[in-house]
Amino acid sequence: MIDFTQATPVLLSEERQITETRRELVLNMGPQHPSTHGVLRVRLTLEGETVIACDPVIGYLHRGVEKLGESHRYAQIVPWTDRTDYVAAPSNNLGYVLAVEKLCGIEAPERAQYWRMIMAELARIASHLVWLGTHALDIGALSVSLYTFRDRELILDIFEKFCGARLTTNMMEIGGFSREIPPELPGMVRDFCRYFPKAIREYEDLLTENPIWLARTKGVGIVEPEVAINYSLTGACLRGSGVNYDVRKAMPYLLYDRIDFEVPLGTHGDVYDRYLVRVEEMRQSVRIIEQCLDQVPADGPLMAYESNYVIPPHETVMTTAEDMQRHFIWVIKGFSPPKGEVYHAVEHSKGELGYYIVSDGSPIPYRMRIRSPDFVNLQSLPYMAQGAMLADVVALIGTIDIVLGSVDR
Amino acid sequence: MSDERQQAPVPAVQPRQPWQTGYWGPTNPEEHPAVIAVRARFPEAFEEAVNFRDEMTIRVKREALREVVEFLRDHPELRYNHLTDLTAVDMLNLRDEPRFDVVVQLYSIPRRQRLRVKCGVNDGETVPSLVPLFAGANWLERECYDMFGIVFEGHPDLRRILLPDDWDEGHPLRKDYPLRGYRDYVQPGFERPAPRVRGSLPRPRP
Amino acid sequence: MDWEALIVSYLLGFVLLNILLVLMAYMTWFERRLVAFFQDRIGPNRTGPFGLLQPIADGVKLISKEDIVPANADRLIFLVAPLLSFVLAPLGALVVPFGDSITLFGRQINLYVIDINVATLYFLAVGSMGVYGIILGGYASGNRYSLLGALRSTAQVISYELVLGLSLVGIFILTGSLSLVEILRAQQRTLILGGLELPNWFILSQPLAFVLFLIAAVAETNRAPFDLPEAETELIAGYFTEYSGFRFSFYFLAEYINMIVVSLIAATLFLGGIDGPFIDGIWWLVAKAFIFLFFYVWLRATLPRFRYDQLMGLAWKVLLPLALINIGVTGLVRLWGIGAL
Amino acid sequence: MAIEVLIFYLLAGVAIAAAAGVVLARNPVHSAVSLVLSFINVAAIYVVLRAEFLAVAQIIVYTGAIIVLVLFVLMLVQQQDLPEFHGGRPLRRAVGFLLGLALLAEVAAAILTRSLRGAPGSWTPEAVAAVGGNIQAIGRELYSAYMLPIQATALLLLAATIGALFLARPELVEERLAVARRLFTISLAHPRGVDTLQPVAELPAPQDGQLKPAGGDRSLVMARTAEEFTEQPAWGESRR
Repeated sequence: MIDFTQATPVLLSEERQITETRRELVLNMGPQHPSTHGVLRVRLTLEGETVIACDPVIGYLHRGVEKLGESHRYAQIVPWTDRTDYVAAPSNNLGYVLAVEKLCGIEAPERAQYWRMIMAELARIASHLVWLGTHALDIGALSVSLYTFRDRELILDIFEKFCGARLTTNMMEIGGFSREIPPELPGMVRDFCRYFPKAIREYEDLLTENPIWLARTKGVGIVEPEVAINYSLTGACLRGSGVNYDVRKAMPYLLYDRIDFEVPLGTHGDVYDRYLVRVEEMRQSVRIIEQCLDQVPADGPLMAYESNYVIPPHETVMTTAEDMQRHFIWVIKGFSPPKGEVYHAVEHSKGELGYYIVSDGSPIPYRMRIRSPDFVNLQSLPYMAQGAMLADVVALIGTIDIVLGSVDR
Repeated sequence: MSDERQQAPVPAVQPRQPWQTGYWGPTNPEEHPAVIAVRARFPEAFEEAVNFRDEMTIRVKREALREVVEFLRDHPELRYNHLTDLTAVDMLNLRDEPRFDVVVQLYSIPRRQRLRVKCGVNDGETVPSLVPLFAGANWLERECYDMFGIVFEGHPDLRRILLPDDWDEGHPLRKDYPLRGYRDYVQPGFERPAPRVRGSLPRPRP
Repeated sequence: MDWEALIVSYLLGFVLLNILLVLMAYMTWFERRLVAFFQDRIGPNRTGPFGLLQPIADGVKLISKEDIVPANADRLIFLVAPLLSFVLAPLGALVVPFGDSITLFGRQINLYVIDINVATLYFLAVGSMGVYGIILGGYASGNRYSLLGALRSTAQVISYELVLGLSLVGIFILTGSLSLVEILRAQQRTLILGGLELPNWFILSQPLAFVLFLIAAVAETNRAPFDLPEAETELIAGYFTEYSGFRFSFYFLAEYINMIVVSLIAATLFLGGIDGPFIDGIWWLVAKAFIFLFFYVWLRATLPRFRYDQLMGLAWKVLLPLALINIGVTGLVRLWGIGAL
Repeated sequence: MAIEVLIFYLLAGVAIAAAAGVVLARNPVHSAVSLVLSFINVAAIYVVLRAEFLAVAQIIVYTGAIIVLVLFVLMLVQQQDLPEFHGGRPLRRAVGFLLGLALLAEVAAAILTRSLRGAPGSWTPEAVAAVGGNIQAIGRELYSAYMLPIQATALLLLAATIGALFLARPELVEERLAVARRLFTISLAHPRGVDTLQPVAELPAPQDGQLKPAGGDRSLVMARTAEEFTEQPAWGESRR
């Protein structure tokens, strides 16, 4: 076991200690580098091509979302959450919205919950597609990225049909959805579910049994289960090491307890296992979406029953004086949840995304903390990179699946 | 917002809602095993146990934070072995003493239960670092130091993480830090600095 | 000294160089269209019909870019290195026989620039010289990524040069000559195999050598999956990270010319060159070379990249022993064939 | 004939100038590049003398391999590590000067005796043509008259290679040898990779139907409920 009291960047075995006689090359990888997925900078100390020390430097995309959250009203923060992890925006919305709903003690109607699940799973697939494409591109497989981005377009089309936006969707609202589901949307989602397993097979044909892919991923970046837990990893990084922790299973939010799905767990904890786990998660997501489509009621309310926490429906705002008044207050002044603090976590495509909100009873959160999965997962990079080679570092950054907007917030 | 509005019909909470299914343990602090165990083991350090929205929060003295978390992690019946989150809250506007709360979210993977451990710390005081217990606390504590200026004693590598190393304007998530910074922002290529807006949006008091 | 022959050789070389340049320009177009086809895209189709004017537009763009020399570059070497790479690349094509001979203006003209008796070795020598453009460019840039790219390239080219050379030894044993013209002639005989009349192409008698040559040639030209010196996701662009404008385009041209030359040589060595079913001629050579070029592009669109140690391991632990085994077996068969065994 | 002599002098002049550049250049990389230039010119002189094979061998071996390796080493070594590249102590300088003089004298003696004697060797152009070219001539000579020196050289080079390996990475050689002995196969995988990582044998295997083959000789464990694999990870205790 490694002595965690030591500084992280220098995790060297006995014979790899830095000595005077060995010359090291310090290589600044990033913040502008094609495969650091944004503005991550990794300060590598190399001996030849072997990494002997690795120090990730982050913060180049820090926008102070948490500070901004302390000066916006609850409903105004939803668009900010889009911009933290911009490849899976609906999942971020979902985490925040559920945390606020928990704080307020309200709950969205069943139909809205199903649609939230569908959108969250679509976002998971979209995020995994971006991950798969860029990860494969990092390792040198050129075509996979274009296939995945081609199929991601279908998901973005669904988002666009649903809410008008493609990337930063600002989709979820506190209390449910205030706009009706477009009638052709279920058909689009069904078509996607019918098509997508074929696309997964296509990616797998290119990668899963490819000897070069196996040579590049197997045995690289091994994280033992106990180390994974110790590093607070979540998501596929933890499950790739064989620990069963999926927030959807462990503490079901929305209606995940009604859905039949399985959580894939890796058996070796290396880059290849995390790849397999994520590919399998995409299949399970398709399963979840199909079950949701089967179970979702065709009509019914999409917004929680009017209290002063949710925006009143459009028709009643125009017709009744009381709702118009409430709408006015909601928009101008916001709503005031009770005093208290909540932490709500959802299973984001990258791991556990938690929102910790402290309310002082005013319409503005006193403190909004985003526990972003990538930020926590990224700190295991020095552990994974010890003794690896320069090309492995690229594969490891890919396997952790970071989005720098979410790391830096 | 009138009182009637706050009395507006809140729907009955369904039992399957997540915070009703016991993922934070029993709602009564007297029945919660972690509360009982910590109170028995650390009678001086234990301060209070609060339950809100069925989330259990234990407040301990800051000197004992590491021992309490280690006890919670290694206790065979509790086994809070996953450090989910570590952050801080600046309580400047809410109370006088102590200024910050360090908030530790723990999770037990085998028992599927969460627990929140808090400790108060004043400006200038240190909190024992959790890095010897959880390697994952490293960056979280660095972020805390970066954003609040809370010093974690025993941290191997406590330096700024999100802000630049040479940032000299203090710690931005403190409540007395103005939203647009202390200093005028000079945009490169422009002679006059952009005017600084003092403070944040007017904060309505409840 | 036969001045006329010298002038004819010179003219032929000039024509060949120009053809190579045009081919190379359209190789970029071909590759982009083909990769686009593999990837469900369209590719360049705006400049001219089917995007056929795209290479010209690219060329104009590259030439009109600013020529930047980094501050801490080794200036002289930095400026010379791309030229070196570019000048050495087409030299290999000089020994490729493009046909037997034609009669032009009453003169018998051999359709090859030179026939030296060590043509294959000459090709290898030029190939091994080509690494200087890369290594010097990488060194002179004063950039650590470039330096790493240069180092990778050095090790890679030396290792695969060995495999490339050894894979050809079987052919030398069978033909008894190092001359490409002789090797071509040896392939124009028919091979009778179980009543089947086959062309005596060396792909049939030396299949292992063919595979080794193919792999080593891909590595030698720094193409995917062996494009480690310029691995854009690890080393950004490796040795030409700091280059811009027409110096960059020299490296670019050199890479594509190398590909074409290697394809021509491979077609001549293993696929019978200009030899074909209906009418022999340069068309067959070009067609066969295009098979190899297609193969290059196909590989690039399909395969991930090796890691450096795996690349070296592949060369030294797998390909080199196989090449030696091939030599041994070929030698034994040859000895048995002439009755010495 | 005159033009060939002219070409010879041109090539020889450039070769000598480049050789001087090797000694005089401040930058070791420039020295190496000058050496390459010198070698190429020497190769061209061989071509003029109709020894194509020798020329090509010179380029492949010296320019293509040896100087590239020299450059490789020069790039790995930082230039500030070479403080004595040009300075050097007086003794060393003197010895170098003397050795250079001795070499010059030897070469001059060899050339002078040969041209004074005016006697060509047994391989006249006619004799070379008789065996079919200078490749064949070299081959015959090397593998008949010089068989023993060739074998001795091969042995020497082998010993040098092994010695270099042990000098460079003694600990690594041991490590690799151990892996090779155990596996006895050629593997592309990383030496510290999967091959060395075996799940402990007496692990409780996942129940039936939970394993899903996923490709690459791997299977995924499919957890149906949240209770599974939380106490014991899906692959048990690992070891590196």
